[in-house]
Amino acid sequence: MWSMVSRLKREVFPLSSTDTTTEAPRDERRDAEMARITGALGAAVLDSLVKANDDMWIRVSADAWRTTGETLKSLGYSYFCFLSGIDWLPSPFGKGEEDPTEPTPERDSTIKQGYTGGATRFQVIARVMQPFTSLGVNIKVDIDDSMAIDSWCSVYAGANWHERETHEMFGIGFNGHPDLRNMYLPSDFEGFPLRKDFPLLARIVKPWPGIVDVEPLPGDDEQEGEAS
Amino acid sequence: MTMLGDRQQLAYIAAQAADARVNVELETEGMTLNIGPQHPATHGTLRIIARLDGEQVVWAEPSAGYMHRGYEKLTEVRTYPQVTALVNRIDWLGSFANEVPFILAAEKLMGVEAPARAQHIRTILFELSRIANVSLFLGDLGVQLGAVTPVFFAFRDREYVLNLIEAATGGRFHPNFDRIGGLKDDLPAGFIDETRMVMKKLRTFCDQIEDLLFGNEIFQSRTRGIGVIPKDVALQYGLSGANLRASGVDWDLRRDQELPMAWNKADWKVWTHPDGDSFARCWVRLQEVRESTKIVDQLLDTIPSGPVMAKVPKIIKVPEGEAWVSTENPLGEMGYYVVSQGDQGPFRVKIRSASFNNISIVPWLLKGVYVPDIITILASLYFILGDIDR
Amino acid sequence: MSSALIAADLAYWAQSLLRVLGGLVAVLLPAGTVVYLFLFKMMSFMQSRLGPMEAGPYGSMQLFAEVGKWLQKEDIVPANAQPEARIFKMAPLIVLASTFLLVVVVPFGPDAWFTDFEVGIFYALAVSSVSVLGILIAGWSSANKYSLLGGLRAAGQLIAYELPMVLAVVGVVIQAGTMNLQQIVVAQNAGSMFGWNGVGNPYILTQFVAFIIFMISVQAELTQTPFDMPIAESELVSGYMTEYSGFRFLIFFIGEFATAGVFAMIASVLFLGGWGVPFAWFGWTDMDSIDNWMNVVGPLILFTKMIVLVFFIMWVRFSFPRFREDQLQRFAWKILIPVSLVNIMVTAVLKVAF
Amino acid sequence: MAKPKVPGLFKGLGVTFGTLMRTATEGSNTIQYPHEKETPPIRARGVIALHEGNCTSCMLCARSCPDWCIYIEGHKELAPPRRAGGAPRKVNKLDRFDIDYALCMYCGICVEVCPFDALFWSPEYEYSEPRIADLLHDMTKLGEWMETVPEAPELEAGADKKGKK
Repeated sequence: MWSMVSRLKREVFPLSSTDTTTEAPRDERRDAEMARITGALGAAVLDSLVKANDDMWIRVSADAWRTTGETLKSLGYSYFCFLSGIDWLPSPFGKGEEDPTEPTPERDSTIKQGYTGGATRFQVIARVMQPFTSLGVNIKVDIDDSMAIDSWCSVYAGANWHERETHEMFGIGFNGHPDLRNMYLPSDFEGFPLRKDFPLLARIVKPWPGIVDVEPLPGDDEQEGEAS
Repeated sequence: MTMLGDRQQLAYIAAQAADARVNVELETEGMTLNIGPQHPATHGTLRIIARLDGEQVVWAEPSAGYMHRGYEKLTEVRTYPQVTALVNRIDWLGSFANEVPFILAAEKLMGVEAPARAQHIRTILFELSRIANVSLFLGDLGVQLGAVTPVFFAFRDREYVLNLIEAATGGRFHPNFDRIGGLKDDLPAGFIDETRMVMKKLRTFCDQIEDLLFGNEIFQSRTRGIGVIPKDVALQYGLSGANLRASGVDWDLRRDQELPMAWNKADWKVWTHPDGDSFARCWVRLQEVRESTKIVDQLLDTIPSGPVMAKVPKIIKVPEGEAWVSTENPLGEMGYYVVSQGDQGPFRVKIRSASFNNISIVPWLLKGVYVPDIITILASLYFILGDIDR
Repeated sequence: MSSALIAADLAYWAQSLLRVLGGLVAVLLPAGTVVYLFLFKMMSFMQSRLGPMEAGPYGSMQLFAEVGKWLQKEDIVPANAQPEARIFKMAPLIVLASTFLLVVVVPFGPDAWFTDFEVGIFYALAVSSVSVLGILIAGWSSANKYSLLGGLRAAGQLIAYELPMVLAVVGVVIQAGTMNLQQIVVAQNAGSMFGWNGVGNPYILTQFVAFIIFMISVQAELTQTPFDMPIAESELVSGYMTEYSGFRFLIFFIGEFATAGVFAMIASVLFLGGWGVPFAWFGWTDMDSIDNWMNVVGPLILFTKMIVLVFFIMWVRFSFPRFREDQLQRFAWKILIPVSLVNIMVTAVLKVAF
Repeated sequence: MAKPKVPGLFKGLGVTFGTLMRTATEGSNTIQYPHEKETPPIRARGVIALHEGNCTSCMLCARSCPDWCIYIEGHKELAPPRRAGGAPRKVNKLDRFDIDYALCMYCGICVEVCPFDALFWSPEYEYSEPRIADLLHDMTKLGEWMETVPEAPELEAGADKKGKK
């Protein structure tokens, strides 16, 4: 299989002419690859997206998560790149850049998922790659209220630490993971730091220095005191 | 090859266990040795919990997180220019290289591309930071294995590279020079000639290190056959960079992936090594420094003239979308998965750093080795603490 | 031996005082020179830097500054070592004591010696092992896992390298026909090679293999790179010295370099002709005919030879990475010991033949 | 390889001895710091200097600072009119401009965003303090650094000269 892949590489990437790229053949390459993936995964794929000259995304159903990994690995995506989570809730705290004397602004709290959509607040995203061709696919999966999903440890050994990190940062469980201890935080830490509703204290305890603090002339109105 | 390393290790452990069972009355409890968080070999604060039988490791696990700075959370409250200043602290030895993939991802989302001159200079600085990073590895390798001199050579010659980076960007360690749409400024006059001279010095440095360390029989006996990583295991764990190429995988993102950078304008070689042991990893890195000096030399000849900044608005708002860009950083594949929701700052940035994956293979790798080999293996895997913990 | 100590007609206490002072000079002077010349300056120059430059002209007073610094530091005993604090505190002294015991038998001139043992080299090899005890005690009593590993490594290593060292010396002893260091010196300088006595008969020429083995063993005995696993700062932090601070660390430190100097002296006595110059140059034939000024020049000659040997020890130390513990044992038992045994055999055969 | 093979051990000894001789004859690569000093490059980001007259307290730098280490306070003042006979202008006058160098991470964003050229980089680096609170540089101290601000360097051949300031 290695030899096959490397031959493919030589055909597609002649080293000397990489700068004279044409859009069309590369799209075909990703489209074909996507067709191969969706064909192999069948009904597990809920949505897919190919961005020309860029990347591929698929969203799979949660119960097919482990088989997705296995299938992709058998399709040549043997390089495990990363696995992480996304919390799609807009931050209720903003950036901490507002005047504390003003009333707190209304914040939009509608959840708006990214590429390939989604139905839940949390998603797990993983990326695997085909070595040599450098084609990669981003796989997303919705995490429902059970906040757990199958582990990829047995498929990609490298997923171990990534799942541990995702577990402690988002509170997403991984069924079948051998050891979901915290990596970074103390074991009795409460809360999940990368969730959007976890405040970043550094931006809350200190007042924002960007508030305009220019005293107006004694005779001026308050409104004119704003900085130019 | 695939199973060989694993089987050797398992057999070794099994034999040890059998020995222990025979001498029941002599059987002793294993000793748990904490290597780190403060330990000279864990440049930074990595902690390795090793259970030892004599000096042999029965079980070992790294425990990271003593330097976790929460960059993924911090990026959510920062604008894109501010994130750039932040991310070059991830791998603090090759800092400019950290900025590039993030900027490229943002540029991809915005649909802008840096001018040719900026791409060229970016690539030069990228390779300079690789040299600065990996040359320190070559010196540090000596210290880890007990040779004191190479690290001073490394600091000596790395200083020239840092001076170059400082002259061009203003920052020795944290350039913060890359901008969405190009570079902050053009190169100062005299940079090209200076760089040529420095590259010559770096090549001499590589020769010296090769003579002093790589050719040394003691060094070879310490590193050859130690910590063998087979090809498919390396891929599964997501090892990247020289660690992957030392296992015989001929894959370099600089060559095999198309990015608006200038690597393909130079003629250079991707080195691989079939062995997958510590020596192979170190050797591949040595060759990489040499190739980098070649890349820099060639790119210096062909810098196109023109502006270094594309037309971008002063206040940067990145349109909605998601983008993944990774580059072949000094430590391996460094990538950013940037999710934008049309704000001045990113909605979520997943930082995929090379050392995190590279070091996650350590529990697998350390079974059955001796205490000195822990150091060899850690040194040859080459991690930067900031790159593990982020 | 004809004459006794120079000041033989002095009172016993005065003699003792002189001996003690002489011993201090003979240990501390080489140690200071070695530290300044090699650790501070040669190492720095090999690494493209200048080393200490501030204290004294060209940094020559740096060692005094360091000593002052160490003496001011607190003498810390780790909490877990408290029950055996006495033993913990004793360890560095044992190491230093072995150095002083070693220097006792080194001859510095025809009449300049501390004691004149008939079995001097045997004694020297025996007391040099005393330092192992100190190191083992230090490693064990520190109540620190790194120290323990370092101490055990040191014990294993020093025992493994004691043997080739002894065997290497046996070649010299066979050739000289005596164990008295003074007579070994005389035998080399009064000797001749195939009738030509221009350089005497330094045993480095005839016993070159033994010399190499002896120097390798010295390197291991001194725990210098490539055999510095007991200290191994990148693995075991600082091995058996990890928990020591203040002047106890200073004693370890001085002991290390003093022992390097003393071993280099013994090596130059055994292989380079010691304090002597070839006797034929001045028409001397035996001990009694040597001019008295050799008692002044002799120590200087010995000192020069010592510096040359220490240069090699340190040069290797600053250039090489270190072995692994098992490789070191394999090297000692599978290479050095067989080679030195063969050397003894060949020497014995040749001795009988000629 | 036509050269005879030298064992690696001796090659290594050769490298260190060669360096020893080179250091002895050509001098070392180090500098005896307090006695002689290296001049940093022109662009080196050593310390931020403030040209007080240019500052309009617009807060852009304080807002763009990633770790919020710039503190600005000001008040409005009447300045003489630009042209004779015009109405007096209202200008913002600085009361306080502090940069906390204990927090600053020397990213240079503030200097870059300043629309009125009030902030500059100076390559000076010798301002360490025994007390961390002394690293908070106030307006006068930041103004003193202005003397050390160098001219911008010439650009390399092929650069777009009409680019930025």
